[in-house]
Amino acid sequence: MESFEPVVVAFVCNWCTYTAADLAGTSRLDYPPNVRLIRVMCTGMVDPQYILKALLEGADAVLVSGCHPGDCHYINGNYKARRRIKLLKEILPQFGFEPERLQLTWIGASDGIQFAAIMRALVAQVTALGPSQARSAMIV
Amino acid sequence: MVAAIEVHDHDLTAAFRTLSTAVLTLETIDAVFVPMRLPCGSAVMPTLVTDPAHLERIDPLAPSFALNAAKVVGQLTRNRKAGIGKIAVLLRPCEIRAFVELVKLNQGQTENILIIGSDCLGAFTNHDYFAFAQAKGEDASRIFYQSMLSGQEAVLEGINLSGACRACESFLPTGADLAVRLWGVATERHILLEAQTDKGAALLEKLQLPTGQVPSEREGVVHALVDQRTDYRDAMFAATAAAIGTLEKLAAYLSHCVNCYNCRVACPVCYCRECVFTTDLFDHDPLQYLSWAQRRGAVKLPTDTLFYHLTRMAHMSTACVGCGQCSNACPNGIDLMPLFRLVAHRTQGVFDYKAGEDLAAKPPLTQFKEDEFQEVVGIGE
Amino acid sequence: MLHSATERKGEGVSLEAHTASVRQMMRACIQCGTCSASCPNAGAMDMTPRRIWRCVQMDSFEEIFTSQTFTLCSSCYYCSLRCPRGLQPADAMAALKCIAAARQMPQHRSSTLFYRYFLRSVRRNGRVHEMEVMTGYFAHMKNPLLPLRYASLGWKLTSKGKISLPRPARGKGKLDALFAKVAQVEEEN
Amino acid sequence: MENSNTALVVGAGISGIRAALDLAESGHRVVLVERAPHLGGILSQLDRQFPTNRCGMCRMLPAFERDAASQACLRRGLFHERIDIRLSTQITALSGAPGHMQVSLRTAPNGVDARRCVGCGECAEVCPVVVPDPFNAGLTTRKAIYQPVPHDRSTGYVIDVQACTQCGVCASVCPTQAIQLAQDGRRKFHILVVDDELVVRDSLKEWLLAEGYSVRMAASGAEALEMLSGQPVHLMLADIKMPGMDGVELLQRSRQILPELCVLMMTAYATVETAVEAMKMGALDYLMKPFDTAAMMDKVAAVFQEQMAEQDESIAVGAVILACGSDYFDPRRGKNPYGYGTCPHVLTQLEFERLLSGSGPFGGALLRPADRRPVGKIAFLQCVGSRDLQSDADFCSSVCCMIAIKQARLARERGGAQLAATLFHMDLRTAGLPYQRWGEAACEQDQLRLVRGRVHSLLADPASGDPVLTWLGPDGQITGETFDLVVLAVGQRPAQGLAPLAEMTGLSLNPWGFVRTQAHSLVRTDQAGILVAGACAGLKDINESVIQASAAAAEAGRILHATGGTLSVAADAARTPPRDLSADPPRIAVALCTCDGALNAEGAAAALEARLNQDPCVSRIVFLNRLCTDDGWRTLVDGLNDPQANRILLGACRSDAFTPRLRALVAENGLPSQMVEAVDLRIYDREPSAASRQARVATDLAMAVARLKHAEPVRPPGVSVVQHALVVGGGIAGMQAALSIAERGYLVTLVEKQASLGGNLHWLRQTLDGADLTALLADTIDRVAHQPLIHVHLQTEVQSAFGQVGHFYTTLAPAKAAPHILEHGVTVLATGCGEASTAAYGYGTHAAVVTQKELEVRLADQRIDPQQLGAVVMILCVASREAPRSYCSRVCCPTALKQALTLKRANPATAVYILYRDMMTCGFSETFFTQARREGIVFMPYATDAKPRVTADATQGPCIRTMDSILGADVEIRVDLLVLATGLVPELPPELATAYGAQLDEDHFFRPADFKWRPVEALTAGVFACGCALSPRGVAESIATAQAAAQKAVGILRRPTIAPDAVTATVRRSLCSLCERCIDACPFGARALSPEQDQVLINPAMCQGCGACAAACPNGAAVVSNYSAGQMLAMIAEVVKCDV
Repeated sequence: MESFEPVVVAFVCNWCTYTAADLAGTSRLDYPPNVRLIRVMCTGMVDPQYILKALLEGADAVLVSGCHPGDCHYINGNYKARRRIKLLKEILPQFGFEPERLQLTWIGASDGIQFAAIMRALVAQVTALGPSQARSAMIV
Repeated sequence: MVAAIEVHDHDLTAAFRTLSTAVLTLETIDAVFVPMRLPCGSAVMPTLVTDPAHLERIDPLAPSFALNAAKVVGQLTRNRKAGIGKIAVLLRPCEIRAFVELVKLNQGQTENILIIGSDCLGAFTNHDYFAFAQAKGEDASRIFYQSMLSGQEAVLEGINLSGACRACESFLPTGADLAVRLWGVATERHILLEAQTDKGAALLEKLQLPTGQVPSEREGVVHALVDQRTDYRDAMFAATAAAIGTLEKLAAYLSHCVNCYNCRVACPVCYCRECVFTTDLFDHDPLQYLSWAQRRGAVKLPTDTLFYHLTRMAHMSTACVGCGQCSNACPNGIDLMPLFRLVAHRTQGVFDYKAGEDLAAKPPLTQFKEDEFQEVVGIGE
Repeated sequence: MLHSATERKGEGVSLEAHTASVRQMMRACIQCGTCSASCPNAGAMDMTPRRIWRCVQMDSFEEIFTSQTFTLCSSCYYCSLRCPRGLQPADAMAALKCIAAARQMPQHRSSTLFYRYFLRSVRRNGRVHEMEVMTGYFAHMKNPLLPLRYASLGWKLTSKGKISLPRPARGKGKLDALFAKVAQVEEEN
Repeated sequence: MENSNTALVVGAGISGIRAALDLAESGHRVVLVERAPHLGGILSQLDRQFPTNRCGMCRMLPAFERDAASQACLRRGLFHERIDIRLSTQITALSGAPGHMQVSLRTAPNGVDARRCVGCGECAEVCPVVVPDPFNAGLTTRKAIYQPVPHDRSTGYVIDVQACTQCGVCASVCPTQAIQLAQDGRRKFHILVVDDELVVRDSLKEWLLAEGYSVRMAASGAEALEMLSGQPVHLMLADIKMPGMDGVELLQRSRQILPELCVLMMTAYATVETAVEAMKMGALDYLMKPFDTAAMMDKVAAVFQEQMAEQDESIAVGAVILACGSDYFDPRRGKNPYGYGTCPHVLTQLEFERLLSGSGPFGGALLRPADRRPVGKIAFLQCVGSRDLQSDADFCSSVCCMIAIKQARLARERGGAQLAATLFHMDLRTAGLPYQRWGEAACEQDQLRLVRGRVHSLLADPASGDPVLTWLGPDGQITGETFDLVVLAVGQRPAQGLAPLAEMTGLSLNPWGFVRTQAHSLVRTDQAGILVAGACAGLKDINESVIQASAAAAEAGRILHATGGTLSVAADAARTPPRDLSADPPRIAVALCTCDGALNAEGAAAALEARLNQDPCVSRIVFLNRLCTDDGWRTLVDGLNDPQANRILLGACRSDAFTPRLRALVAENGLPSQMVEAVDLRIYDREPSAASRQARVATDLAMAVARLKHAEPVRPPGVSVVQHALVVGGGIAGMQAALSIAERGYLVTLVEKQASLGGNLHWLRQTLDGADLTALLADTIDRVAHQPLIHVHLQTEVQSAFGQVGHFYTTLAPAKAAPHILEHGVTVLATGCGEASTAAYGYGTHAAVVTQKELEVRLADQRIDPQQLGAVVMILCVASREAPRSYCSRVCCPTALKQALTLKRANPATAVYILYRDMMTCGFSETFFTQARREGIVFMPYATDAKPRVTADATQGPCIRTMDSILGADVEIRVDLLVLATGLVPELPPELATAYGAQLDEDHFFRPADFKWRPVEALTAGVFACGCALSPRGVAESIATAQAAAQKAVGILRRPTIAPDAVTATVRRSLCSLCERCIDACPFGARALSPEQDQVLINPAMCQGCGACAAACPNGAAVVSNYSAGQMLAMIAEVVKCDV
């Protein structure tokens, strides 16, 4: 069997996690290319629709990552994001999406090492899960 | 405060007529909004009445639930400028709950209305009701409520309550100003009225009705019914969960969907003026379809079917009141109600929220706390 | 009996006047306790140095002089070295000793006498002569039981050869100039 | 005569950045110079800040005209259209008068061409030189070529000239040839060695050649002179003792030929005096034989640097702000009782900060640096080199207590429940408004143990090496305890280089070597035109630094305005109006820099082109090389010259670096700024295979195409601004705010409810340091009266108000006239505070019990005669710093000292006792605390659970009993006067604040958008507060807040309209159901229902583009431009589609 390369869509906030991602890059910390970053201004702007879209398009996992509580450039966007993730984490598993396929993390601007570590761990988790059921679905 | 309206000749509809007429004749009330049997057939529809003479055709206990009237009440009240006057509305409990949700979404106002809610006896599906009304004619409603209240087998002529009603454990009108009590009440003698708010109490006072007393056996009757409904509901949840456990199964469940979006039109809490799925956002580029097909080998059109239903769950499941109108509305017979109720049960549960129950409770996604749901943060290495 | 200039000066001076210099020295103390925690003799003191300075600030000199703390200061100067305010607690301790001597405070008679015989021995011999110090001290204290208290320590020291019998003092008179100068300075102040 | 409208800001730490941004926001140009090769100063090393343990640095960025500045974490660098940032640069000369100053700047060459460096790091990989990394306070190492702040790619790599051995390996691996080692330069640097001894000549030649210099040799003075007249010589090394012409003569004669020649004398010990003489004759320095090679090479290198450095650049500026920060006490100095540098488990606060950082030595894991053992017990020792007369520090360093609390809490967060922290202190200085509660929370939630007492020294446990501390507890018990780690709160010291700078500029320094500011001002120095911000006038926390920096900007702006500086509004207006693209289908022009072929590895360019061409919206693709060069840029400009293209996509290395120029280009083309995207092509250089690298680049380009394709060309209209300010409250803060706005040329209405201006200055006479407040009041009132742009309304109150930034409507109600409506663009609330009332300690029952204010007044009107006072007790923190008023009022401790010293000096016989909890004499006011003790004032701490008790009977004076923990007993004091410090309470009516969209905090002070980073403005734009409406503070601090608030206000008032930025929310009315979820979701109050209640309106100036509204809206009626659902869904589809 061909080795499975998962696709992880990561919505990262412009302020903290994106800085950490960049820091990981400049610190020459490798993280798997399976993670595709979509920079958003704030995790609070991540509409549940975007997550559903990514999963239905065939992403094997979606990560939303932003500032730690209290760090949000926009004061409270990350709290709002957390509720939305909670909501989707109630809905999606009912349709067979494993909980690992939707993740939320807080990664601060200086946490380049953590960023790389989390990406590696996440890709490992998803690789172990195997391809998402949505990859080949005919009805989307 | 409890009042009673006498029932003569087992005619509960007449008692409702008495109540509505009395309310409408009050100076403070400009109109009543009640279910009426339309003159031109068996259909029972919400009607705005200003002339008491028209209340002759009132039919609140018909097993008909053509639409959830919450949206209409919203339309009657949502204009924030000078209202159209005071209206008393007679609603089913699930209509009240939906209306409460709409008020939270600024799609309706409670200021100028007085909500009269009735213990709900349930209803048939639209399809079943047509058949039943055809068969029973003018007596359809009386046969239905007598059968229900006597505790006999609900099935009549092989027709049972709709799935939504059989799974409904919230058949008492919470959130009404004035509640009409039927379950466990000696309805052969009277129906009871109970004020649930100050507004309701004031109205009841004006009506100058003889006082009544809620019989002690009511509690037992209600309890038993709640248990029965809950059992049904849980069985339904289990069956549905099994039927949708994977994306493939969900797709099968929804395979007859033609993206007509009737379910969202019928949904009382789907309040968008225009659904996002009907906006230009989903006017895909022709190349896009080809790209989807190429990636998967084949793609069903119209696309975005699962996307639509899942999005609706994300948007509206925390406001779902379980009225079942989505199932009623589907032209292709997809039973959406069990699916949505199941999802709603879960999502409302995690936020400790019950749609429509409390006007003061803020919808889950409009608030947050600083230290909550820590369990969803982190990838659990 | 020979009294030092300090002791002679004490006569007829008010306590307040006597203690003015100590007040001046320790007023700015912030009670951080650095001196007390630093002090190697703190364990033997009945009152922490910090408390002494607090008493100085509060003008409770009576309380200070009921304590033996200042007499136990061995002038190691750790406290002065470490005081964050740059104060000189060791000097203040010395000043307190002087005041106690000058005012011939009965409660400090014992240590005043001890100091006196100690210094006298040093002056005479150019170094301390333990036997001489103790003999003079015991004689002056006129307490027949007092030597017994030191008996055990005395035997221990003697057995280790730490205490020798009087010998002709080689340093005799060599420190006279130094003592004279001190006396002169004390007189002038 | 016009001035340059440019201000110079020296130092790019937080204060410098704040001042520079403020000036830029108010339309001025700024040159921001920084000695270090990076921005951010100390804050680049601090991840979290008190009192939140969070970071909010990005909140410093402009809230208006966001597009003019970078929109990213400040650790990643900073950009602003009007700020010219010069790193590794110092000022070397300064002259001229305010408005017309001339400054010389010298930039140290660092060997790497920043424009070419792509930040790949290949150079650092191969560099053989390893040195301690100052970014991690020496806890890790770095190479001689390095990135100064790891987050900040904008600086590129730089070379540590001191450490670099010039081996040249880095230059050989640099893929973009960005490294120009000084090696070549050194070869052109000719050194003439003159010595009669061959062996000396030979060894010198060998050393110098090895360092890369060119060397010539002469055996005698005569020979040397001959050579000097021939070829160029940059440096001569001359031996003193030579037969014939000696070194001194050679020096004299050579300087006749070449007056500028640098000469270093070489001397043996015997002739040192001659060498010193030679220096008087013009020799630069001397080298002692036998030679210390390293020291000698350093001296030669210094001459080389000096000689070969680029010429100083001279620039004209109107005002200068010094924000060069401070240094820290070196605990190794002096007696070093805590064994820093000896015991490896003793760290400074900065080192500990780095230990806690995710970018620190262990990625944030709390391990001991020396042995990597997990840390369980930490001791924080305060006042190391502060409040210590033995290290010449009769001052408090102001921030260390809070830093220690922060670090204790962070340590607990990292180390979990088993981590135990102990903080040794004398006074816990939690003097900021929210700090008291935060300190309490540290004790309650994080079990921080506070010990009042000083640890005298530190011993290492002989067996384990762990530090053992001994201290005297308040109970008189001596305790010894072993800790895993000891953290020293090292105090502030003046920045290195401040003294010479002061000398150059003529600035006065205070006794401790910090910049001395003028009375009542935190920013004015004794040199007109030179202002000061931040720690170079004494260490401050971020809140104070930011306020002071904004105040300095206000003063600088005032000078620029007064001397004829013009704002760059004209330049804004001159821009080409954007083309109307609403009807055009998207056509995207793509330009890709091949980066010397890096992009085209294995024919990738063609594949990329094919992939991009799949999208019919891509109208053309241009490949160009070396965009970083002027040639490359020209190719871009020519290549994009396509009138049909209405969107531009640029792919290059370090796209951020090109964004500013690209924006300018796009503006020239008449395209809105959201129609351009820049993609970084070189961040995937580390990918294992060319294929995966190409795939990622392709994905990023595809995403950018998707985003551009769905970009909405229309921008909402801007917000018009009524260029008129309202200041509510005519105390010193209100008056200063009005003056600072009016002095910039804008109308101000100043409203005061009393019959005269002045507020609390009516009764305050002077400050602790003796500055005259009566004169200040008179002078300020006079300036207000003579300022034609200020309209004063006395006996007038604000009746009601509504509106938003740009246009407020306020109904003013004068006492004796009809109410009228004022229209204004911004609001400044300066409603002040009053002394809290009390019923404690017998107040109100006995005439001898007074408040601090009453004492002040009665001393002034001589109702209290100090000669009559035998004993006085002052009780501090009356109902303050404990629930419900859990904040420090900051002014009471200094006031108590002031009053105590006044009484004591008037009558030395008066016994004065101050009963306190923690003396909050932060900064240089500590010296008055020392003075007070010296003058015999007795300070007695009390605990909240054992407060002083007062019995007052009418015949005798009040009697105070208090527990003295040191005496271990109650002390009883009968007094003639008992003074209570009741603290300050705000006088800001909540309805006034909310009318303007502002909010109050739990203590009823104005709630700032962010206590630290946006301290004088509300989260809702256009509303500011200053003075004690913000939090309790003294007069000079109030004036600073007023200047800061005025500066912020001017940033809005300066233009008639505020244009919306690229990322701004809009409403699609046809879809909107008016559910108002978006209004609830907006944290900035930018959304509101229209007065007709038929639509949701957005104030684009208030919108910050966070998208909370869009995510709350179920059907896309709330749209954030550049992040619209259409763009997002298209981008998602692209990233999922791309194969890895």
